[in-house]
Amino acid sequence: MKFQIPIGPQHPALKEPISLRMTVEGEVIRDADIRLGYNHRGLEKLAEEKTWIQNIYLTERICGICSHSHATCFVQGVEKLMEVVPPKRGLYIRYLVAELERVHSHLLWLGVAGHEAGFDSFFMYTWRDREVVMDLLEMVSGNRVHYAINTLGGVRRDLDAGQKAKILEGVAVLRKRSEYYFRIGASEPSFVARIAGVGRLSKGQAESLCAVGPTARASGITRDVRKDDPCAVYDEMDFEVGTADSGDVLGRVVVRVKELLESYKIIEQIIRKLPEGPIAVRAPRKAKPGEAVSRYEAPRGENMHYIKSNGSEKPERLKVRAPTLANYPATIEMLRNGFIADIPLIFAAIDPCICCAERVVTLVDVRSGEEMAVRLSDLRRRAAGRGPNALPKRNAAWPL
Amino acid sequence: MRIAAFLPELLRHLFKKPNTVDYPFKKLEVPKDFRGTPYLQPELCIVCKACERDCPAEAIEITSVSEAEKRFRMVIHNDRCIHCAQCVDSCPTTPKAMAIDSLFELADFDRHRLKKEWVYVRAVLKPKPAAPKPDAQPEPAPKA
Amino acid sequence: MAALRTLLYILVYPGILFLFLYSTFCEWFDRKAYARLQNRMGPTHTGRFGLLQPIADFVKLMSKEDVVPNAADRGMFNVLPLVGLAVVSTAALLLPIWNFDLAAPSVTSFSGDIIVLLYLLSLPTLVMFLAAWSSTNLFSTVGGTRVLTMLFGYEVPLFLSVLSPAILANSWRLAEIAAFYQKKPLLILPNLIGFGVAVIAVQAKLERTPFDIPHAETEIVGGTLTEYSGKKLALFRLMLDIEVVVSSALLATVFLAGFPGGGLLGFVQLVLKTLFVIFLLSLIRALTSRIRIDQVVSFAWKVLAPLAVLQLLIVILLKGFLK
Amino acid sequence: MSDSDIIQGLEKDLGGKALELANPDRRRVFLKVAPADLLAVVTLLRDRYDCAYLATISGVDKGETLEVVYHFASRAANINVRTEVAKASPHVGTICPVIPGAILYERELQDMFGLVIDGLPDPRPLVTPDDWPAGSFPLRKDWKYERPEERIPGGKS
Repeated sequence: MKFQIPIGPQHPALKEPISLRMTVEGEVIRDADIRLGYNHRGLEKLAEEKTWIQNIYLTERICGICSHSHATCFVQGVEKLMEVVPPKRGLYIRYLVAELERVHSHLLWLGVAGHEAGFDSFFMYTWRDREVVMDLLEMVSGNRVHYAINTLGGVRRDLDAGQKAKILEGVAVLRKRSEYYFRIGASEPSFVARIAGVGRLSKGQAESLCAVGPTARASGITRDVRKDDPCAVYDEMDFEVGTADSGDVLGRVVVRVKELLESYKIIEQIIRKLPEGPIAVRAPRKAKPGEAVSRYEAPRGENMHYIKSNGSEKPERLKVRAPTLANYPATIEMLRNGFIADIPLIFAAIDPCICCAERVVTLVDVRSGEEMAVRLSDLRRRAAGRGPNALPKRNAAWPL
Repeated sequence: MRIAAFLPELLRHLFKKPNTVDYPFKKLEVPKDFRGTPYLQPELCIVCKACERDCPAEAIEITSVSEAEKRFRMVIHNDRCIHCAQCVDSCPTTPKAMAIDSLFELADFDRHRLKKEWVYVRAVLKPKPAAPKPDAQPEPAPKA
Repeated sequence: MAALRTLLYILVYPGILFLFLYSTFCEWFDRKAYARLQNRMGPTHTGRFGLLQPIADFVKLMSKEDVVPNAADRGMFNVLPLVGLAVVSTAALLLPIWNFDLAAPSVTSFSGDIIVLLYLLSLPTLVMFLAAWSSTNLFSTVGGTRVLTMLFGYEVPLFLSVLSPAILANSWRLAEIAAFYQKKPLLILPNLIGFGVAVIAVQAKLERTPFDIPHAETEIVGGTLTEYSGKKLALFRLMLDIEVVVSSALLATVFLAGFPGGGLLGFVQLVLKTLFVIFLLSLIRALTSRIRIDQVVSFAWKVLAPLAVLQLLIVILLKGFLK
Repeated sequence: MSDSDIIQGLEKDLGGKALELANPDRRRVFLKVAPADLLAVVTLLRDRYDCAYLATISGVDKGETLEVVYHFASRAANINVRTEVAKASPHVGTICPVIPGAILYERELQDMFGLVIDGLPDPRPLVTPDDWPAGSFPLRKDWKYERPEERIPGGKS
């Protein structure tokens, strides 16, 4: 018996709305389809109406978890357009925050992977330890989530000696914990049984479907913007690109843990090598006409911003490509012939950030959302009124 | 592969104090540079409107109350504010008229109560070389 | 007098009232232990140490809106929570806690009550399946088929391992089995393998991690109980809580020598022994991640069933040796 | 492969097909081709320049024309291929046969810019809702979003 299971737009495994439609036979998935558009905020259009400075904060809000990555990617590009070269110390602090953010994102992902596999203790412990790096980020930047440390021409906050010592301390704790989680993750039998061999993606498939980030690296592709297109700081750092050949969820766990350990290495190097000097230079308000392509290795994979300027205070066009969107075609391939039980794991393994991937249509922005109190009875009446004459989402018929 | 690899860690924590912060009852201290809520020190403001121009969330609104008295009204819409502290960075005066405190418990049942309002007379820009030139013309006005 | 005593037995201790209070306490204990194992707080603020939290949850659910899907089989859908609750409460009456006479069988304690109890404990699983099936939700349907698939896995090892101590005690009556092990406490030791198997099988029966597959919320939303809400969900949760108590009390009776000592001492023993079993269940829950349905069945048949058979073999050999 | 190698190689391989070829920054190559040559150029990039990885496709509204920029990335450089079509008949051929991973970007372009991607295997809308008005493309410059006036319930202002 073939039937369709709707995963989303509202589903406990998805922290954000997206619609996956699985055609299953018994417990085996035969086909998968993906439908986006539930989380659009029209950022690309909005960016054309905001100044360069305002856009830093706008791009920061593309994603909550890797907020620094989009802002950095944007700032890198705009600095190129403005022909501003930030001072070394500023760059070092910028990429220090970037690596701390990578640590926080990967620890978060480890917990989520544990949760999706029903391993809640693992989830609780990793998230407990993630608080260490969250506190460090809060100390450095002044906020836990939106660090807002980037500005055109450098960063906004300096590091003092006490903060440096605290970061080193925190990193030492985290390294020990990460190594422990690696051992647990690789030796708890029920966990390994769930993730080994699940969601396989061969190297050829990963290449042709343009997968990025840990998803691609777990399939043996050594693509990492930090190595291939090193911006400013990374070519002075000693680190390796973590890869795995198995191409399954276990491989993606391994890649992320390896990246965690490399990030600790980079953070320590940055702190040790941190040069003296100013943290920012003044940037002009207008950029020269031109275009720039900016790439940045976010925790989930490569970010790419295409920025076009027309010489005014505002960008002519800002194209944002978030890593999650690039990984969707690969995800569909991974889901095929898997089990229903593997859907959350496979989907979580690309570390999806749906609000990153969707940012295009202007539907409702923060200010226009007209609020009103809706009584439950009203809601029910509306739902009943929707009935047969309302326009459903395509393919959204209830399958039974 | 070991059976029950996680067991020692779990048992070790059984009688330890939970790591959870019992939040509304006990509070953690925020770091000293925490970006909380922006506020205005009206005696320093020269009404250059740099903060209004740069605010990404359009949360700052400066209107003129009386042209003759040089009296202005500034509203900070904390319901829109994204706490980025760009207004503090943009503020050209020394010491800065815009500042940020470490308040973070702002939730309210009414959005109107989140808006903070100041009505003040524009400060005279002291002839200091360090201060960058603001956008509005700094014509000296008698202080009330 | 006997009638009054039986009425008291049914309504107060260890009947409905006690079961309700004790099962909420056990849920609190389970949640608290699980939380502490994960370095969390668990219920804290409702009542002292959050003791009243499960009751507060129950009351809150009872007051929530009750939705019945249009496509559901209304009769079945509505009656199943009550059936489930009745079944597990009946099962609780068979436990040799207070009102039994070793010499004379009675309505609640007779030869073969262990079999009846085991079958009564199988019924909630069937109720869950029927509930899932009659709500016709897709996720429920998948959950329901998973419930039944799992039943084929754990039921045989559970029966084998629970019956082994009975064979050794040479009785099919719970009170007599408990009395046998009270007399010869050392004979508890040979049954340890069976105890392990039974704890794991009970974990599967109760659908707790790693066997929470029928209601794995990250895969199939709420699974079996997706469409249930309000009062019915509250009753189902109460049913599951009572099932935890009854199963752990069954294991305590069969493997841990029951609850001797009459009213008060028996009560203390009941609390201690069931809490011990529930702690083991919580520990397993904290220790493992959810496995797949095919892995459950193969684990049950490749590991649990052989171990249960081994236990049976040990018991039979031991019995011959003792004679 | 250095930037100058890529530029020289492309000049030699493409000949007249390369309408513009620039190297404005380190590891950034911009190339302009005619829409008709697109598939051939993409195939060449994939086979000869290690550009199997398509980072994304950007659309730009340039008034009378629509520009489509294909951002490829190899280990050595980031090669951006651009092509321009008239707004009156915005037809571009699909590159999915060569780069299967391009499908989502091409579907997004259809939704956002009203480009018609010929030969797309799955031309359903990707991001716009089903009841989105036909013929309105949000990222074109002539599409304006009118922000409704902010209304806060419960009181003054």
